[in-house]
Order: sequence, then structure tokens, then C-alpha cells
Amino acid sequence: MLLRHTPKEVAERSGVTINPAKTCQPVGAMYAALGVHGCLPHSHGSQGCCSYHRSALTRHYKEPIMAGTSSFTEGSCVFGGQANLMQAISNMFTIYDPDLIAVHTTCLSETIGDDIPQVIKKAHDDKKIPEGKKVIYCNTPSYVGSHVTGFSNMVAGIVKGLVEKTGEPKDQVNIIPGWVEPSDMRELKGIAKEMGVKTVLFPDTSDVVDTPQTGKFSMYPDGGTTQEELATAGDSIKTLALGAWASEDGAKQLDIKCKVPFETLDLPIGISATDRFIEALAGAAKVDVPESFVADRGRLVDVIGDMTQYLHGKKVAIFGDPDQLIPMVEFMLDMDMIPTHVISGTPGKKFTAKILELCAEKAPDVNVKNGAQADLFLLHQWIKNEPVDLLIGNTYGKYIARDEDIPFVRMGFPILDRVGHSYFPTVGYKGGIRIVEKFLSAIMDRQDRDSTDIKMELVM
Amino acid sequence: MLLRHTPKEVAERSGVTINPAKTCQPVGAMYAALGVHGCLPHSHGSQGCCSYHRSALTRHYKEPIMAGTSSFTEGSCVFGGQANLMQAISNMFTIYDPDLIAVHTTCLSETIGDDIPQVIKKAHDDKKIPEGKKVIYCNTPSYVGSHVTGFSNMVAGIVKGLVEKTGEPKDQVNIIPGWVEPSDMRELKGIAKEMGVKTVLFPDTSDVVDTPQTGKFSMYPDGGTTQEELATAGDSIKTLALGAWASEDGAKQLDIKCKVPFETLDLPIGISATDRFIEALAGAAKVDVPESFVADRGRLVDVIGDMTQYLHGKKVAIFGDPDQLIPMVEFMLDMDMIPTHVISGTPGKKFTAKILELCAEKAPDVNVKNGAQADLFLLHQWIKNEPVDLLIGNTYGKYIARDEDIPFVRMGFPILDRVGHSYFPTVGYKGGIRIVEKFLSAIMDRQDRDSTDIKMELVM
Amino acid sequence: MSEKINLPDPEKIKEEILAKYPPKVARKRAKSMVVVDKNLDQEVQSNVRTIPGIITQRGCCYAGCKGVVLGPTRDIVNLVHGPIGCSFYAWLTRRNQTDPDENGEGGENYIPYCFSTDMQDDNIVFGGEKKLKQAIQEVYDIFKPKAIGVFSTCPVGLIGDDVHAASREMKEKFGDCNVFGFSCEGYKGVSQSAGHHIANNQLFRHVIGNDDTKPEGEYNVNLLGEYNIGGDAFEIDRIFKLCGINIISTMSGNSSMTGFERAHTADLNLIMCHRSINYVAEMMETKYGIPWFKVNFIGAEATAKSMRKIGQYFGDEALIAKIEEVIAAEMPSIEALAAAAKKKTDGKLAMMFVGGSRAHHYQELFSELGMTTVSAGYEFAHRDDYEGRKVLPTIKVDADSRNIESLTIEKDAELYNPRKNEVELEDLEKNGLEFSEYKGMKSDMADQSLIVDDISHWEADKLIEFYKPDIFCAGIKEKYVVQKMGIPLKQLHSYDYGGPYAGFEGAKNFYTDIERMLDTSIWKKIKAPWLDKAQADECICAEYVA
Amino acid sequence: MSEKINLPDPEKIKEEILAKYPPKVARKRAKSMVVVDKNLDQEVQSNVRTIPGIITQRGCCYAGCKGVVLGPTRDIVNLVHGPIGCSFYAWLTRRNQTDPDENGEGGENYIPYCFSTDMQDDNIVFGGEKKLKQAIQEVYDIFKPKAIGVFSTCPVGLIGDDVHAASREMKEKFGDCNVFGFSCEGYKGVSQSAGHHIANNQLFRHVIGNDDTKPEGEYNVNLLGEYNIGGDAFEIDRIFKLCGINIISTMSGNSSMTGFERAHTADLNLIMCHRSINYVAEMMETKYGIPWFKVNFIGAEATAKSMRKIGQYFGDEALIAKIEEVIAAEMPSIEALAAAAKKKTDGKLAMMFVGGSRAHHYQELFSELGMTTVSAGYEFAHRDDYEGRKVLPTIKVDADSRNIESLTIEKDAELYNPRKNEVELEDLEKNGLEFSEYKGMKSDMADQSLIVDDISHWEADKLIEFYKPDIFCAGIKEKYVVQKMGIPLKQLHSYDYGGPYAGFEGAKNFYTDIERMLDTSIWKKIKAPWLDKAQADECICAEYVA
Repeated sequence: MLLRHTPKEVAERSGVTINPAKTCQPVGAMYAALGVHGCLPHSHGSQGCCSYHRSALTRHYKEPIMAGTSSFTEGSCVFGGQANLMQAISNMFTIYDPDLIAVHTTCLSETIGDDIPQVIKKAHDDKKIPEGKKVIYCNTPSYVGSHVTGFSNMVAGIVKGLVEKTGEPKDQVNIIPGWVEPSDMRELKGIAKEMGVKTVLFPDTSDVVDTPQTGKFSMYPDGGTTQEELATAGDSIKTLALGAWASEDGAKQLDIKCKVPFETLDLPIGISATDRFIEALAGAAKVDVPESFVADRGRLVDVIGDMTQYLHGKKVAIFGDPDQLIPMVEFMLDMDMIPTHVISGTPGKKFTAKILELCAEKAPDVNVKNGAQADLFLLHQWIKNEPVDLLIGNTYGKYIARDEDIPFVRMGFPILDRVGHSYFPTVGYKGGIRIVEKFLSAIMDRQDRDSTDIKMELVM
Repeated sequence: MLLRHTPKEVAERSGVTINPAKTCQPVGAMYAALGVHGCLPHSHGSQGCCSYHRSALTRHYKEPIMAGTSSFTEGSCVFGGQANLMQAISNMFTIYDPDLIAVHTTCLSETIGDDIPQVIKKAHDDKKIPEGKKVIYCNTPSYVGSHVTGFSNMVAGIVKGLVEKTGEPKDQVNIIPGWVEPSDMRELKGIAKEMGVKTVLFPDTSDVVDTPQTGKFSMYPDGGTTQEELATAGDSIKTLALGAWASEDGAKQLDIKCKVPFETLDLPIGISATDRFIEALAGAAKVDVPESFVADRGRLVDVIGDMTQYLHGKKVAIFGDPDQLIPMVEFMLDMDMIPTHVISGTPGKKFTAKILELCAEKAPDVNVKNGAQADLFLLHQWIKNEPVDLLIGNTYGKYIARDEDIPFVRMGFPILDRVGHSYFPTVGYKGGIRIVEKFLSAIMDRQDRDSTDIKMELVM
Repeated sequence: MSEKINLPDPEKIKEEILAKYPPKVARKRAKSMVVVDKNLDQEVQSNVRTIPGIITQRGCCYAGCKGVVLGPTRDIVNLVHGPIGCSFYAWLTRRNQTDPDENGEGGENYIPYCFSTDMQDDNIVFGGEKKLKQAIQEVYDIFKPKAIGVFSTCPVGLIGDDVHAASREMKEKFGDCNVFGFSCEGYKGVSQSAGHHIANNQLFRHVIGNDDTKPEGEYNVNLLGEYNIGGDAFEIDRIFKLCGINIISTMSGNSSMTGFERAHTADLNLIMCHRSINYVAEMMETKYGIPWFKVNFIGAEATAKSMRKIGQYFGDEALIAKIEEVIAAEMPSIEALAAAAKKKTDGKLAMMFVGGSRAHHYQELFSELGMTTVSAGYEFAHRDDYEGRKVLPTIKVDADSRNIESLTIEKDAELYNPRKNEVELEDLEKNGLEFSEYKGMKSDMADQSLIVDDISHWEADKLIEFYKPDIFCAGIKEKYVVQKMGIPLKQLHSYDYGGPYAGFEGAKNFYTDIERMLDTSIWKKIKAPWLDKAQADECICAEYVA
Repeated sequence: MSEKINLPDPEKIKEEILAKYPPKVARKRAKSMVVVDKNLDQEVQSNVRTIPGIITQRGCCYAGCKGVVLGPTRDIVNLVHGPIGCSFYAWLTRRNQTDPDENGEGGENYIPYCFSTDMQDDNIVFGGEKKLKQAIQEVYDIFKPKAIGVFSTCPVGLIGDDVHAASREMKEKFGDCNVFGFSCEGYKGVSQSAGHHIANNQLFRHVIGNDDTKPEGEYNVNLLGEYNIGGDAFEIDRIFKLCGINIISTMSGNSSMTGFERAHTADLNLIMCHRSINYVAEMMETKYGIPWFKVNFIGAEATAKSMRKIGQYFGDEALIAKIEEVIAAEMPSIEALAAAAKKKTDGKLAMMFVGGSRAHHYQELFSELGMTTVSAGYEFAHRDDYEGRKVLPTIKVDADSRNIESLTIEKDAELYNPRKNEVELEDLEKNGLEFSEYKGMKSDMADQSLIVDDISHWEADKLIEFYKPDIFCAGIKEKYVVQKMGIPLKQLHSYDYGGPYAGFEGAKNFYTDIERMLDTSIWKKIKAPWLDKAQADECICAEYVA
């Protein structure tokens, strides 16, 4: 057993978190910043934060993840981090020549109380920021929220720092995709294009963290939302914020700053959530939904209908981030699967209420918890008390899946031991087929494995 | 053990084929015919043939597969099948109103010696064929070649029956995709579109055997190459025949009939074969290859480079059809995998020579056989004598994989126990990433399974 | 139960359907579509040629012989003489489960294998007997099986290969291997049915009676026409064992040649699938004096009834008591499950078009779920399967049937031994045990329900649009056609890879599966929300416009 | 071996690199980039602050303390006091393998777990000690571990939580659980190195010496600075067992608190990673009289040499003979494999920038493959790791180092017992056994090779373009950057999830892996064939233009 000390009996905890289902803000801010073209993220704190975040993103994407750090020392703690940040900004522009730098803070600089805008202003006044270059920022105290909060804060930082309003309206829709894979962002752009809707999608990590092997390392890959695009986002018809946790705040800021109305939607994962996204996008842009969407949607419905017997009634434990879990739970219910245990380390009262509401009819006994002590240790204990047929989550779920011998499908962040997530989308109808294929192969591989010779099936 | 009577010792056989790696011609002709819009395939023989072929295609696609049969009786054998075919043609047009009927023969009608063109002519003269409707045909004696041959013959039948030359050249390229999945045909069209090349791709089963669930059954789905398109194929610049076995003959016929020059290429599976296809297509249409192809290609190279340690030196046994096996073997060699056993039931001298040529440098000890007695019984015996790390083939490979405990990746026809093949392409660079993902998850799942607790890896 | 719903009158839709056909076709098909009137003797035209081009469910003679009857037996190598396809398509596709180790580890099992002579053009031109004999020799050398069956495919008959001579020659050569052939060319007869008959004949000729070893059990029976799809025979076997009844052979499910060879030592033949196996039963009665009656293990009530009939036949109080005890133990959980399922299934409509007996048997299970079968039909039945054996004398043998050999059997000089004498039989008959009888499907169908034999694709589509059933039962070729209309289809050949559905456990599995199928959320998600109402209403329909 | 290749003069590229920097940065970095001249004493500036924004490989103090030194020990719960991230990122990411069942089933193993107080903003505002104590209590109640280590992260120091007081309080409360803290806030020092020192101090203060049980073996040693990544310690253990040498504790790989508590009973300390662990060795010598010398098990030759030194130290003929026997048994297969690999590797170039000793140790393995290390450097080393301990007296302690506590140790009244007396030590020294000595990386590097301490991303890219090495060794953050240039990168922290690379088996694994990496076909497929030559030549380069 890998997790040999996990007891079946659940004990109330208020002090210790064991095997977390979240990490801290800055990594989310770093990932979001990579979604702006020519941007070099910067971690204002100790070296370790930057090193850890770069490593985590690198292992998940198997791609270069570049970022700077203020390399705090004991001295910086005493005198504040201004000098370090000033020097870092100047060095990064001199040596690495980014279009812009996106600064996020850490628990250290937040505890010290460094005033980032003031430092940036000083850097500006001291000509540390070359002509036409920019420094944007957000506050990401690690002791608030989770990695998702950090992503959301940097999205807001992008809005505050880069979005403008000329007053001359543009026939385009802003899409904030939330913390999804580059493949998903690529797919969302494809959907909009197929619908004939011009969009500004940000942040956009496609062609940034899924770059080709060309024999050349590009510090600033082709992808990322350009500042030019972002500058026009203030003139858009509307903003679609995908995911209340990762995207809503950015959309709010855009509304406040540029009076662009916004609508918050679930991530378009599965049939129902994608339906709502397609209708909202078509509605916002006042276009008809092309026939091709009926076909793509119908293919997803078709494959579920064909294979429903393998999905129906299967009990599932899932952990991850709220914006993913909500549409995933809805999708599973649409497939007559039974969400049994749902865990997210990310806080937010709305979450459990939403899950319970979704499950009320078909899975009233669902266990759900998020925020403090909503961790994999608890999930594992729940599973020991109420076994499941399928476990869904990031790579850390592998240890539970192995100990309890449960089929396991990798979804979420981080995925450290497989590839594919950055190349094949899970959003949209086509993404739904990928999810169904993953579920089915996990479930059917298990049937093949556990079947006796006598009961072995050729046709399934 | 499922295959408990398979001995390790290989004995020469010339009489019996055991666990074939092929089936007979008509099913291929039926599949090819489905790739013409509004076409109703017809099996000229006993009822069983049609029933078996429809069942096999239905199980592979989990989709309606419609076709008629001449329902031979003992009487038909004595007096010939003309009356049955005449009646069938008349009934099908009356009841099912197809645009055209594609007749293929069987071992029975071939042995009897029915003269199909003569029957069709009579049907025409007797007004059994309504205005503007067509009947095309091909001969598919089950005792010659294999299912691939049948596909090839119907492609030639389509050319003979539907392709015309107006003499006024068209700036377009014909693509004969060979026996691939609808997802592949869709992808090939997408590639050409992205390259800005107008193509006539036939047959085209996309939107025919991967149709959406809309609450309505359409006997003639939206897909399939239209007769209008086919009529212009004689005016195209060139024909690219993908796969010498399934596509070359059709291309030859097109050259003979309309003087459209052709080039035979491997199926664009993997890096090298796709490179050749991309260059050939761009060359034929005299266009430059867009940047996006460099990116797609680079992503495939990138993921292989990132994960090479899990692929390098892995011994593989693969069975299937020549047109797939040749580029698959080349692709595996590009990934430093070791093709160890290669089997195809489809005859054709060129095959073994080609495989040996490809493997000469990196896998000189490869076992390869095709044609008579090149069956799964032999493959299984080879594996018992020289074990492998991975088995690739259709669903029947599952029995060997289970008995020998080998990771198994499903490719080829038929796949009766999983879904996905009809939705996700394996051709082109993106298709290559899917193949790599499938290989890696099979290999890495096995590592996770077989690893001790001590050696269990979080990051891979 | 099925009475409680008033069925719509199908006469109009029948006319509509026929109207589309050319006159001659319409006239012929009309005779195969019968609106049930229980008060009338109605002829259901069946076992006649399928009209070319009509799109039928039917398969061929070979499929019935090799695929259905011989396929499920594990200790015989079934070698198909012909081009590769015929053998390939019959390879593991029928889900006949078998337990080769039931009598100890390491038993023979050739079911996962596919054997073919893979005829090539030169074999067609110059004859294939040489290759056939070579193949038989190789099979013998590699596997040393106790038996090899050789199956003729279409071209074999035409080119004049003599599979029987070849088999005889090799059998003599080997001495320890029973090699015999089947002239089951695909074009024989009008459906799989011809193949069943041919298979019955050869089993009787070459296998049954080869081993006179006395049976060990007290109540010894053969179970005929049970193919152990999804493990049905395992479940029936379980029940028999509980009751202390000994099955000598099952034809053919989880079956072995050893069992067949001793089949004639049983004291009773139980017939499940009347269509495919009644010939053997008839011949065994004539030759050995073993009575047979029809049983049905599809449905909990039917299973109980069938068990009671067996008890009645043997007339042993202990046995009868044991049977009642077993039934009493099984029923409560079944009734509980049925009651639960009914919440979803009661009053729902079913249609079924399949096989030669399943379309009848499964009406039992549906009625246990409170569901009504509004229309049903067989794929390869004869009139007696619809109308009952009483019509046998009146069935005229047409050209297609005439060509199917019918063996003439006589009492066996030594082994003939009537298990019951005239008086006993009469008594039993008086007490309701009907020997050598099958009443047919129609007897169990509601008035105004529609029987359609050898239904065509066109007919099925129109009837679905008419009845809008809640579930449709057929085979793999129909499955996705029907489901595209948003109606779940239950495969009754393969059980959709579920089962068993026979016996008591089987009934429970079926209840659960049907409840699930009628309660599948995805069917409610078919319509894209942005589509207007009009389009939505088109649902449940088939479209033929190219 | 590395002599056989004439290295290009790196002075020009060094200038180029520095030219890009602002003057002050350039001046500072220049001191950390040294072109090796074996005839000179050259100072390699190291263990100094990383320049903000330069993009460094370095991590923090916490990473060195919790991640490196304490992480690999299985029977202690490592509780991180801080926001969630610090604990999350150190969760199973270092591949320290452990065998909890080596002394029987069911041993303790908390390594797969991640423990954190997950500090929230109110803990920052009002202090986190209360939550910390609650967490310790919960850990104790659920797991009953024999020890709990508490690790301070950045904010803890600033808000003034006293982890030591809290630990002391809980330790006293429990009685049977050794709770102790680490002030290893991330900002301490200039790299992981500070954390190593802090970890050494606390192990020495709270653990080592807690259990005086006499060792069972004849030749008892501690292995210091070996972390069992990829199973290295398992392999070393295998070799020691073969020779009959008993390892009391390994700090820290496949390690247990039980071992640490008895470490002071060993007669010799063997140092693998000089940087991370020399403090403990020094302190143990002073307090207990246990001598230490440097060993290296990376490389077959190095392994043999290190084993011989141990033999020499104990001076027992039987032991020495046994060691020679083991070496003799292992070498042939290794040499065969090396010879085979060399076909692909001989004369190839390597660069390595990693750790505090690996960048030195692995030069051994590469030279066994006939490869030359053209440039190397450490991530968190001190000058002595480059120049040798002889420079220790001359290293001036700067502000950052001054803040890292340095324990003053005295002879232990009872337990001090010099394992060798002055004379013995001198004899051994005369015979080439160098105690308390490490010569540093430079001593093993070729003239004109380039040493770079704390290399920046910019420097690495330019040096790759300059040297076009065949393989580059570093960590995960560099891996895909370098591979994008078409150059394989070998991770020397995680071994790319391979290994072991230590000892004899490890050498073989390394040969095979490097041979594979230098013979990977995909690198030859990088260029799309339709791209013109010009574009192709751009390969192996980095681009900064956004």
C-alpha cells in the first residue's frame, strides 16, 4: 500500500491539511501571464516560489516555462522588496527583452506589504522600463484562495493593465476561458471561428505551452493574446466569463473599467454546459448556430447513447477545481453516472450548493466538500467507506486508485505522468467525445481485466 | 487461457488458415460504396454475405449500415442470378429510392458466372432504373485477395461508373484515401482545405458512418462524395492514391479513362509518410505549405522527443492491412521502437519486401509474412517464441494480448469492443499525436501496474 | 396482462406499408403481415423466399448450421471449407459461452479459434478437395481433436467438392477422430432455418448414439435448443442442479461432443427453441422412444412452469417437492425486483423481431414487467412457430424446403425403449402435460397486435413511426437504425453483451436492463436547444430522401 | 581521458555573454565564470546572492531543508507550517525511494503524504501558532508517528510564530513523539544550501545520539549525503552488504529516524554530497571522534576506489580481500557495456549544471564513456566545492551566511571516542587516505573548460550555442528549453525517472541511458522537409525576440 496510514474512520480536522486538492495562488498567476504574447511572468518573493511554480508547470506541459524572481533575502525582508523588484525589472528587460512583464506577489512580499504599483511607477520614472514596454501586476497572497484565485487575479491584472476602450464599438465578443488547457483555448477559438464570431480570447496559452519542436527555443512563442487584441477588448459587445472562479472577476473588472457587460457561464464541458455556451456566444454576436454544431453535438449524444450501458449507474469520485467539477458533474449526470464523492481544495461557498443542486434528483447521496481540509486524504477515506467505479482527478489520484484498485482517468492540474491533455481538448462537443472515450476505455479495460475466460467479450 | 491449444512450435501449413488476419472482398466493396452520397450498396449473392458484412461494419462503427442482397436460392444457382438482381434493383429503387446502387458480387455469383454489366444493361432497357438514377458495380470474388481488394475494386467501380472528363481542366486534386476511418477522411479534407487545395476525395464515409443522433434515421446521410464532384474528377490535375493496395487501382483506372496522372503514396500515418503526402499535395496543387503545418508537425516531433525514453527499444507485434502496416512500421522506426512481428492476411509480394527494406537498418530481425496462412495463429506462435512489449491490431488481438499479458493498442478493422476510431483521426501530424498518446498510455499504464510500491513514479 | 392496453388498429398502417411496394411484392408481403384475431385460425406466411432487395434481417443456411447449432460446442474443430469470409464472420460473434474446465482443468475448447480452408481462385477452378484434406490433416496434426466438422460454403456445392467423401476418408485414416461434413451452402433453403435442419440431421447421423454409457443421475434429460448465450445454460443448469435433475447434453450451449454422443440415454427431451432443434427431438423419439415437450426458461413464471412440468413428467414426489422448494426460494427476490422495475416499465410498449422462438419467449419477460408487445415476428420461422404444430400437416413443402434432406428414422432394434407407455402418456396428457406440442407465438399475443414474418427494413421503420414503442428488440443490424430514432433497441441475439436472461437470475438481469434502458437520460438530450420546435417534432422517424 | 579533446577557448563567448548584462551585473557574474587553468589557484565566486530577474536554477532554503535533507526519511511526519504551496510542491517530486518494509512488513512511511497547516490570512494577521499546535495534535491523533518535524515557510518568520516553542510544548505533551522545528524560511541564505545547514543542525541537535544501542555489524559506517534518488542507496547498500559493511544510517535516503538516532555509534562517516551534509560529519567528529572522508559512488571506477578506501580505513585483510573480490566480480560486465556504449559516446561533449556535487560526480561517468565535460557548474555550492576545502579559511562570511546558525560543538563527556588515534590517522593519510578533505570540482576538470556557478538561463543558452554539446545535464526547468534546441537533456536531480545511477549497476544504467539519448532518431526528424536549408541552419539556438 502506498497510502498505508490512511484510516477508514473520518476524524474532524481543523488544523492540518493532508494531501491537498489545491496549491497556492502564484502558479495560477504565472500560468495566466503566459497567455499574453511576449509576456515574462515575474514572481516577487523568494527564489523557491518561482522555481516550484516553473517546475510544476513544466512537468504538466513538458514545455519551457520561463519566469523571473525577485530572489528575496533576509535583507529584503527587513528593508522591503522594492530594490529587488526594481533590479529584476531592469535586468529582465535588458537581458530577455520581453514586451511586458507580469508581476505577481507571494506570501512573503504580501506579508511584508510591498506596494507593487508604487514600485512599478518608480521603475517607470527611473526609466527602468524601456519605451513601449509594460509592467502589469496582481496581488496573489498564497494564504488566500488557491491556484485558481491566482489565475483569476492575474486575469484581472491583465484587464487593468492592458485593456482599453476607444469608445468606438467593435463587433466582437471577449471570452475569458478560465484555467483550461491550450488545446481547450485553441478549440474555443475554433468554435467561435466556425460560428463566424470575432473574439478576443484571453488569456490564451495555445502556441505558448504546446509549442512545436523546430530546433529552436523561443523565449516568447507565437501564441498568447496580443496587446493589440487586448487593447480592443474594451470596445467588445460582451464578455463571456467561463467559470465563476477563474474568469468572473476579470470580466467584472472589464465591465467596471470599460462598461462591457458580461455573462458568467460554466466551462463548456459536456453537453449541457456546451449548449449554454454555444447559445450565449451566438446570442451575444447575434448569429445563427451553424448546422455543423448540430452534427458535432449529435455525434456526442450518439456515442453516449450507443455506449450508455457501460456508463449508466457507475459511481464516480472526482476532485479538482470548481470550474471543471461543476460541468463535469452535470455531464456525468447527463450520462446517468453517479457522482459519489466530489472534492475541491479551492474555497467558495457557492460550490457545494451548486453540486448538491445538480445532484438533488439523480445522486442525492453525493458527498461534497471544498475549501479547508477538503483534501485527498478525506476523499480517500470517503472512498474506503463508499467505494466507486471510477476516480477522476490529477496525477496524485494515482496513489488512491492503485491502493483501492479503481479505474482512474486523469483530468485537471497537475498531470505529471501522461501526455495528451495539452493537445486534445475536453471542452465543446468534440471534447465531450474525448471525455467519453476516456471514461469508456477506463471502464471497459477494467471489464476486460476482471472478466473470466468464460465471460470474455469480443464485441462490446 | 483463451487460446489454450496454440503451441509454441511453428509448423508449416498450406491447407488451413487459423484465426485469419483478413476477411473477404465484399465487405470492402460495401464500405467503399457507402462513401458515395446517396448510394445503396448491394450484395449479389446469398443472404448471409450481406447480413455478415452489414453486421461487421455495424459493430465497428455502431452506426446503421444499409445494403441489399439478391437472396440467392438453390434455384438461382441453377438458372443464374439475373432474375434476383433485376428484381432487387427494381425493389430497392421503388422502396428505398437511392440515387444509385452499387452492386458487388460474391463467391457464389462469381462461380456461377453472372454477367453483371449485362444484367444492369437489361435493367436499364427494362426501365427498372428510374430516370437520373444509376447502378454501378464491381466484381469481388471472395476467393481472391482480401477485404482490401474488395475496397479497391469498388473504388475502381466508382471511377468507371461515375467519373467523367469534360476536357475543361479543373484546378483540383483527386485524393483516394484508401480504407481509413471517417475521422481520417475528414482530417484529410481538413488538411487540404488548410492548404488551400480544392480536392475531390473519394470514397468519403465521413458523415455517413459517424452520423449524429438527431432523433431521425437518415437512410442516406449528408456525407459521401457526391456524383457531381465525382463527375469532375476526370478534369483534375492529378490523383493522389493513398495506399498501393486500396487506392492505386482506382487511380490507374482514372488515368486510363480520363488521362489524369496519378501518384501512389503511403497512407499519411506518422511523420515521414505525412511529410511525403503534404509535399505531394502541395506540389500537385503548386501551393506553398502553410506555417501551421510546421507547427502541427513540430508538435508531433516534440511530444515524441519528450517521451522518447518510454518508446525507445520497445518491441512491437502488429497485424492489419498493408497500407496501414507500412507507414506504421516506418513511424515506429522513427520513434526507435522495434517492429518485431508483422502480419497481414492480405496478399501482395511487395509487402514483405517493403517491410524488410524499412527495417533493414534498425530492426533486421523482424518477422514478416502476408497472404496465405499469415494469420493470428502464426503471430501468436511468433510472440510465444519472441515476446513483445506491445501488440497492435484489431479486436481479435485482445485474445493474444490477454493470454500473453501484453499491452494492447487497437488499430485496424474490425474494432468491435471500443469506440473512438471513427471520431479521432490517426492520419496526419495530429493523428500521429493520437497514436503516440495511445502507445504511451498502454506502455505507461503497464509500468504503473507492474511497478512495486517502492518504484512507483509520480512524475513520468 | 397485455390485454389491459387497447392496441391501435394496424390495418391502415399495413396498407400504407404495402402501398409502397410493387404489386407483386405487396401481395406476397401481405400474407406475412397478420393482425391477430384470437378467434380465427390465421395463416402466417413464413419460411418462404425473401424478396431480393427488400432489406431483410435474414442470414443464410451456413449461418444456421455452423453459426447456430454447431458453433457452441467446444470440443470439435469446426473447419469451414470456402473463402475466408464465412469463417471469419462466425468467429466468436455469437457469445456462446462455454466452460471447458467444468470437468477438470485443461478441457478442449476450440470456440475461440477460427478455421478455414481459405479457398483461392485455383481451388475454385481445379477443385478444393485436395486443400480440404490437407487442412483436415494439419488440424489433426496440430490439435489432435476428438472431432472435426467440415462446413460447405456457397461455391463448394457448385464446383462439386464432396466434403462427405473427404471427411469419411480422413476419419478412416485417423481412426481416433470423428470427421464429418455438412452440405450447408449458404444458398440452401430460404434462411438460417435450413441450416438448423441440416445440422440436426448430421448430429443425429454421426454423433448421437455413439456412446451408450448409462447416465449417472436419477432424472436424466437433454436440453435442446438452448445456446448458452450470455450464460443462459449456466443459469438453467444451476436450477436443474438445485432440483437434482441431470442434464446429459445441451444442444448446443456449453456443450461437448461427449454429451451429444450420450444424448440418447436421457429419459426426456426438453425443447427451448422449437424452430432450430425439433428435428432431433422427433428423431430421438422415433428411434429411442424418448418423449419431448416444449419448455421455456425465459421469464420467471415460465421457468417455474417448465420446472413443474419436468417434475410432473417424472412424477416423483421428492422431485416435485424439491422443485417447489427451489421455486419458493427464488421467487420473492424476483417479484421484489419486478415490482421496483415496473414503476418505470408498466404499461410501456415493446416490439420484437428476431429468431425462431425468442420473439415469442421474450413476450413473457415483458409481460412480467407490465409491458405489452404490440407487434412481433420471427426472422426464420415456419408456420408452426406462429400457429402451432397443429398446422404441420397442412404446410405444403415448396421447392426450397424440398431440397433440405429429411431423414427417415426407424425404431432402434436394441435401444428403442419408450420411457413412458401409452397409458402413462395419456395420464400425463390428461393432466395438462402436452407432448410433442408447441402452440406457437400467436397463441400468446393480444388481439389487434401485429405479426410480421421476415420483416423488412421499410416495414420496421414505418411500424416504429406508427407504434412509437418504448423499446424495440431485434439484432445488431437494426440496433443503431432504431436508436437513431431515439428508441432503445435491445439485441435479443447478443443481449447487448449482457445476460444471462434465462431462468430466475436471468429474469432479474432482464428487469434491471430494461428498466435502465427505459430510464436513460441521454434520450432526452437529443434535441439541440437552439433548434426550433418544428425540427424537434420530426423525431422518431426515418428518412429515405438521399 | 578528457584531455584528448582540445577545448575551444571560451573567453570570447564569456565576454559576449557578459556584454549583454548591465555593467554591475556583468562585473558580478564575471567572478562566477572561470576558465579552468589547472596551474592557477582560481577563485570561483559562489554562494552569493542571485541577481534578481536573471532567471536562475536555484530554489530556496525551505527546499534544501525539507525537500532535500528531511524529505527522504520515511518515519517522520514532515509538517509544513505555511500556505499550502510550499508543502504541495515538495510532495513526492524528488523521487527519494524508500522501503518501509525492509525490517518487516508494515513499517511507517509518510513520504507519500503531504502535510501542511495551509495558513490562511487570519493566521497571518493573528498568528498561526494556535493552528500549528492543532495540526500537530491532529497528526499525532491520526498517525501516532514517532517523530514530527515542523518546517517554517517565509511568512512564519515575519509574523513571529515560534515553531520551536510550539514543537517543544507538543513534544512534552505527547511524551512518545519527538517533535522539533526548523527555521528554514525560504528567504534565508542565498539558495537551498542554507536549508541543508539548518537541517544538519537540527538533526544533530534533536536526533543524532538519542539511541546508544551498540551496532551489530563489524564494520559500521554512516553514508552521508546520499538521497536514494532512483534507488541509488539501494545499490550502494547492495555492494556494502556483499562486502560485509554495515550501514547504520544513510542521510538521507531510504532512511529512518531510528537510524539517525544511532548514527553516532558508527566508526566512520562517508560523505557523498559534500555540500549538503559536511556539517553533520564535522560535528560528529568533534563530538564523538568519528573520522570522515569523501567518497563517490557515481562511476564504476569511483565506486571501486571508494570501496577500497573503506577497506584501507578498517585495515582488515579479510575485508580488503572481500572488497577486491566484489569489485572483480562486477567490473567485467561493466567494462563490456562501456565498450559497447562508447561506439556511440566516445569523444562526445557534455555540459552539466546542477546541485552541489552531482555536477562534479557525473563527470566521472561521462569520462568512463569517453565523453568530455566542456563546461560545468553548481546550483548552490560554496567555493570549497569548486576549489577544495583548502580555501575554507579564506572564505569570508557575508551577511546572508552569517544569519545561518552555526553550532559550536564540544567533545561529548562520555561518548567521545576517537575511532583512530593520531598515529593511525597519520599512517592512513600517508597511504593516501585523505580525511576531512574534498578537492572540489575544478581539480577534475580539463584546462580551458568553463566553470559557471549559479548559471543563468541566458548564459546557458549562449554556451549551448557556443559548445553545441551532445548532451546537457540540469534539471526539469531547463529540460525542455534545451531540448527545443534539439539537444537531449539529462535530468540529474530526477534522472528523468530512471536510475539508479550509483554504484556498479547504476553505472550500467547510465551507460545505457546516455547511449540511447545520443542515438535517438527523432532529433534527426526536426526539420520539415519542405523548409529550405537556411531555416534549417538556424537550429540549435535560442531566440528572445517576442
